[in-house]
Amino acid sequence: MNLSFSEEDLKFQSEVRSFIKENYPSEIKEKMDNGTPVSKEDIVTWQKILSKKGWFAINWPEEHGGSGWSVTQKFIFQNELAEANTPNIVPFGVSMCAPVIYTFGTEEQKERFLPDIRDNNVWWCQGYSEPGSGSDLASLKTKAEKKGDKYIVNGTKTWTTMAQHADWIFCLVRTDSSGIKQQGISFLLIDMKTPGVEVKPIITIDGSHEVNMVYLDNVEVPAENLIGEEGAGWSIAKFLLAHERTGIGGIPHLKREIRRLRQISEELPLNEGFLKDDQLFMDKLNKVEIDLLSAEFTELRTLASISAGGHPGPESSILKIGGTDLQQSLSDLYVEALGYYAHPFMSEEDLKSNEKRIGPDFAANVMPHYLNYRKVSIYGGSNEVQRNVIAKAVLGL
Amino acid sequence: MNLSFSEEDLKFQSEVRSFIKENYPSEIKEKMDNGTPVSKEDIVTWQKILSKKGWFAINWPEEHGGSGWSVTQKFIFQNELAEANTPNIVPFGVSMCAPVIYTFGTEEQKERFLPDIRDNNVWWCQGYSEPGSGSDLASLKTKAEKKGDKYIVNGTKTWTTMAQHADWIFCLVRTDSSGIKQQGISFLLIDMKTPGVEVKPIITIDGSHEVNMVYLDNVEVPAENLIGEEGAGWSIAKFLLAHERTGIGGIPHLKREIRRLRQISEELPLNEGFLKDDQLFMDKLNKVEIDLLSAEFTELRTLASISAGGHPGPESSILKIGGTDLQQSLSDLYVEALGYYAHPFMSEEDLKSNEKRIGPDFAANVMPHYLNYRKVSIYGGSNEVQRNVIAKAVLGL
Amino acid sequence: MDFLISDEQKQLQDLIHQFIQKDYPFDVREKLVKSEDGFSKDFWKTFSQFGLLAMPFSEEDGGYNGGPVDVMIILEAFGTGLIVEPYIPNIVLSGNLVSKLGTKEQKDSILPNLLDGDMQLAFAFSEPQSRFDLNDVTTSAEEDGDGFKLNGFKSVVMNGPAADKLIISARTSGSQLDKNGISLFIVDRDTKGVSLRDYSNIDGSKASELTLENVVLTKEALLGDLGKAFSTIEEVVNLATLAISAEAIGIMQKMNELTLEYTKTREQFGQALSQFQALQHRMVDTFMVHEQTKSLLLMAAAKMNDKSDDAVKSISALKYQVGNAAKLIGEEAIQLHGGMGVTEEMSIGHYFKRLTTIRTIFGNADYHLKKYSSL
Amino acid sequence: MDFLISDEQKQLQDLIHQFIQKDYPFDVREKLVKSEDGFSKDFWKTFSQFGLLAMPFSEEDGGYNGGPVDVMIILEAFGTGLIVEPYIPNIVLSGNLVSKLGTKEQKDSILPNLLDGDMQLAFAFSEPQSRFDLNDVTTSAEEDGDGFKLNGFKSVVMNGPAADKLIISARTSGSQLDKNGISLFIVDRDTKGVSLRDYSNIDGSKASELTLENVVLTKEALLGDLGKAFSTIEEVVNLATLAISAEAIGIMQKMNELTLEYTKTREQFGQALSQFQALQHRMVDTFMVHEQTKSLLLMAAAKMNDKSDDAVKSISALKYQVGNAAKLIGEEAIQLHGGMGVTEEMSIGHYFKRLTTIRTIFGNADYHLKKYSSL
Repeated sequence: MNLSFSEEDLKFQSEVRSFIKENYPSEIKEKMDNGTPVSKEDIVTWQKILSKKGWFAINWPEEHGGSGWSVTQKFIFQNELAEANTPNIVPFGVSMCAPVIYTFGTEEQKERFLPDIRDNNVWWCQGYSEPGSGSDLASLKTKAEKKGDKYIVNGTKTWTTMAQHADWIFCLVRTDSSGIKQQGISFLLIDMKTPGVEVKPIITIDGSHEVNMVYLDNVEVPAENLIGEEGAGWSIAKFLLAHERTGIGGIPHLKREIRRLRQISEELPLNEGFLKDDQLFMDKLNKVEIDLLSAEFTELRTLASISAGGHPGPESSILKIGGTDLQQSLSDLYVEALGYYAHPFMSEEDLKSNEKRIGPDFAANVMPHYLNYRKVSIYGGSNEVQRNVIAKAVLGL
Repeated sequence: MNLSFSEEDLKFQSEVRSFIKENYPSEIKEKMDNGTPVSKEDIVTWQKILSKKGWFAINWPEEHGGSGWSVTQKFIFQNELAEANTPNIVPFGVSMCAPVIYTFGTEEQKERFLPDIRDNNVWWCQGYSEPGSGSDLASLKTKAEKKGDKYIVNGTKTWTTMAQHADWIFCLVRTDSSGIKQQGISFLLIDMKTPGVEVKPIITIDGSHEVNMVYLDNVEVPAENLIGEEGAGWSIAKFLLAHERTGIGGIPHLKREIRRLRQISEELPLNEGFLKDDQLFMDKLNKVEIDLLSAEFTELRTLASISAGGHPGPESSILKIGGTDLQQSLSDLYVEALGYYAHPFMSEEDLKSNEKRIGPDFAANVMPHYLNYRKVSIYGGSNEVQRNVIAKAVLGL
Repeated sequence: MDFLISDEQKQLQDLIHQFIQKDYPFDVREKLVKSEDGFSKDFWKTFSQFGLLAMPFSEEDGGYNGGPVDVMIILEAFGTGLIVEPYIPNIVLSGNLVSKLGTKEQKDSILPNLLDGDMQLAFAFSEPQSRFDLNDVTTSAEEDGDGFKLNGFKSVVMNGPAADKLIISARTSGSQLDKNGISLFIVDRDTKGVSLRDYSNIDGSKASELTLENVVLTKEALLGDLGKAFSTIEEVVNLATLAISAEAIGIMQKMNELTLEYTKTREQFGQALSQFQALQHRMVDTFMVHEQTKSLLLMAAAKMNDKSDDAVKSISALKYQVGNAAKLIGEEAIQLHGGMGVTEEMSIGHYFKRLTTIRTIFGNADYHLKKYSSL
Repeated sequence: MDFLISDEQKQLQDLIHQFIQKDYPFDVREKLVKSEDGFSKDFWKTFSQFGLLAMPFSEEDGGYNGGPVDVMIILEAFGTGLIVEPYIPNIVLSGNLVSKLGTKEQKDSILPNLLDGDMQLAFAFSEPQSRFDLNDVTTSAEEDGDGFKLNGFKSVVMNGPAADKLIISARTSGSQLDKNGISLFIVDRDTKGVSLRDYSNIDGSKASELTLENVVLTKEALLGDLGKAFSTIEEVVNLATLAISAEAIGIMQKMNELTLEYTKTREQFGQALSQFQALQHRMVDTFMVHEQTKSLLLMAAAKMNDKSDDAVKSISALKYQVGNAAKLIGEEAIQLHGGMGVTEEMSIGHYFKRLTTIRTIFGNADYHLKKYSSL
């Protein structure tokens, strides 16, 4: 057992750090540091910088442009990205759709879709949830009827994150309703420009437009856009959910956030001193920090075991629950840190404008962040469903 | 709304206080204050003192010797008893069996059994749980077959508290196995001296002998000892469980215990000062104290609504959960207060002897108390079953 | 001891509940929140006609002599309907200060208008560094000829945008944290040197930041005795803490009800969510927490009514527990609503936002735990 | 980075697990606990033959150069079998002190006997008021002619009843809480003026209270430099904290397993307890908490191994989390066992008792949270 970095690891770390320092555009960094919402263009710009360096699709097989890095290197890379406060990588293409394509797709599909994902030419979104099927994903009703060499798709997808920016959507659709609900589900790629696709915003309680309804009205989809066999959708979905959960915890980002909060506690005035003089608050901060250490090393143990030949399975459910609990706890601690200054509400437009904010500069995002983060224990399979998964798969219940 | 004591209430309070002061035997008080186990005789002595004054069966109908007190008076009385650290009233006769008898019994049964309970001439115990039926009480298997004017009883009862002292046991027995499990249960009183009744101790993890197995082997019980109809046992049991839970929280006792712990925190050396300098500990103490206020006023609200014509129903489940949570939290805080001195183990015999104890005088009971109090969320219908009750009866689920 | 409210109090409660049901459905509330004023001046007049605005004032001030229990009843009912009209800043805080400390002239110029619903007030007591400590005041009021000159900065002035007059706490002597030396001043919003930056809060309420630059006041602007305002400020804020706790408890009750209802209709895995035992037990817990917190509310209101020695300590016990209960009940309600809980569309998220800001207002759980310990 | 243990370490782990399965079933353990000694001197010899007693010592001291990871492996395995033999007091605390500070003569007279399992040691570092602070020492050692005279009182001397020799911390200079001025002395149990009051603990271990009345020692009794013992005491107690945390994590794992097994067989309301969703989710939580705490154990062991700067801070993070996890997992296991969980008859209650005392030993969660914050 050895948890220190080797010489090569340290060299790699400094290489990553220099690269980010030299290539992270200052105008994006400024927005990120000020809590000004970044645009689609900002995200694409940054992701393309990583693509060009070959550091974007790091988890892919090397043949398709993956990095071939060790678990330790990936750990270092993610930490450096978070430490530099770069925009989160949008996972729908690179971490969700692509693994399905290179695992289940035909050679043609791989050639057609993977390069554009790797190079950030195409923005993907995920068509899983439906109004009637939340955690009970298999109860989905969107129907794809085969007519000749096309599927005619009808249905409604919901909670589709960033669909307003997307070029393509990967969908779970029902191609057969005769068996049990897990059967007859298929995995279909749909060009968002196809007639009959309509996106309608859902505004969430933090006032932001991040998720959408996607209406599919007699959308004609070429049969060649089907990944895997007809009816293989449920196995693909399970494969993908496990992938999704492994990364969902956002540990590196949390490490940066907790350090920032400690910094804030030393700067935020409280009576004649600073917030750090409030022992009850600092106790909570320290508790979260210890919980975060637990989560980080649990993730590392899991990644190590996956890289030793495992496949992300129910362990990813543990990471998902642990990571999302922490995201929520920490976002709540920020709210507490601010006291009354967590309450003023600024819209995205206000934030983009030059108008001076109410309270400390970092305050404007704090409450929206807390409210928005209620979702993390709901999406990607609610934490209740994750507990059911662990009960069944790990405890054998 | 008015929560202050009236003039009469205050007069009553001072009457109770003087009575206890003058009549509580000093040798029993000394044992209670030192954590030396009290004997059966001690308990009976004290309960008889209360009986003689007419202050024992306070909740009974006045015709059978009840007090006719208001909710406020009962509240004051219980607080004064706890404040003076008198032995807990053993509930099996006065608070459990008697209400069943005066509610469901015949005139003959009332005359035969109630006076001896009121005057503390007979010690009762409760024969509910069985090895295979814990929280699922209705699955009990002890069989009572009617033969002429007798029942022949066979089966095993468990967790029977203080059965080793008991003269009589009230039992749930199965008189009919043909219907659903809630049917065919009857409520039967059994003289412990009857041939075929055997008591075997169960030693609990605190090292004490408080509970027992009671074996019933062809025990002949006169049919006149049946309370209510044959098969009415389940309704009686539900009635009784609600009664039991109302008093199970032990709030007055907890109030005294928390004050004592505050006192201890001012006396227990810690470095160059006292335990009270440990802010994290004091925070927990204050939190428990506030929770206790919540529980106390919830109990008062419930009692007030019962006295305004209600019947203890699902509210008693809320009180049971709240009260037992507090009992457990507070017993754990005592363990924390003592640090290492919570670990030495003294048997009941050691405690009764004059040998000097390890650590502070009050230490010897602290860990046994914590361990023993694990039971309070298990017995009287586990807290999980209480939650099921509330879900069904209050939330309509 | 009895926990029953009087017949009049019951009628008051019913009146508000009927108003909410008939006139204040969720979509009406949403329109009000998005309007320029952020609340309805018409409804405010209605509340005046209901007698709500006059409730806590003495008869000689034109009121109904209502006590803490009446305030509790009003705000708990308001909570169930998520009423956004600024009762606490106007009536519980500012009106009470005028009633307790005002000269006849001050009362005459303010209270009748306030009680009729024709004047809006705000109380500026908070500063960025003061957090929840009412004695932490750096805004200064220097004696200046026959009057005063004010300089400083006040944050979080609830109802600031609507206020015709502001009551401002300022230091006339002593150092930053001294309880002595704090004075109150009544200031028109258009006085020279007064500038307000108005803003909206996440919970639909409105507030302002207040900058005071050489604001010159006559001696008639002083409310109460010079340097002696602290205990009255504390007194009204204690009542406001009871009031906002009552509002929170109304909200919690409503959130529990909405959640129970939702889980009974929403199906997943072939059965209603409410049939899953793990969720049932959690709803039992939120139900119990609401009940237990309500018990503390009744206790604190009764102790304030009785002017009991431990009334202030009870308020801190209450607000501590409200802070915890609000977090648990709010977060559980959203979680059990799943994705629907985080949309603007459903009322549950709006209850959640208000409940979340109440966790902080007049002191969060940590603050009141510390205060409780110190009393 | 890798989390794998070596093949030798795996063999060591298997050896102990086999020993527990074959020779240390619950009823054997119960007999040992109730015996005069409270543990088995034969098994202690077996452990010596296994090489466990020599593990953490350098080769020149007759050991195997084992590091924190090896100690962790041994104690975690011990935890699963609830092994009561006094490894921590003898080996991790006392043996390590002698190994780190002893003169050649001191080592020669102690270590071979200790490693062969023929000598028992105890380390007296605690006093009633010191709680978990190793620097709080009032027991005094005055220089007395060529040697020392000791007076004072030590509490909670683990393994005191069996100990042939005691290592005692005493103050040779400075005031009560000074880190400087603490010295160690090796004292035979039958030295004049030494009196031990032996007792049993609730977890089956044994300890003593130690009174020192004018205990006259030669200068050869001094272990290490005069007044400079603190940092070494802290070092061995840190290792012991890692060790006892590992034991706790072994216990937690076993308690989770026993509980899962029990709920699968115990029926209520016509189905196995394990089929109730509310209980399933709670067992998932205890499973996760064990995993997460184990992650911190591995982290802390690795950091100690690497002599990393934040090793001590990691130990406090670990013991803080062990304190919390032990409470949750212990109490849940008993609750899910129902009545059976509180009987002496089943092993679960005995695991619970040991897990509960470990919450306190070498510092409870609060203590280590404070220590973590201060580092």
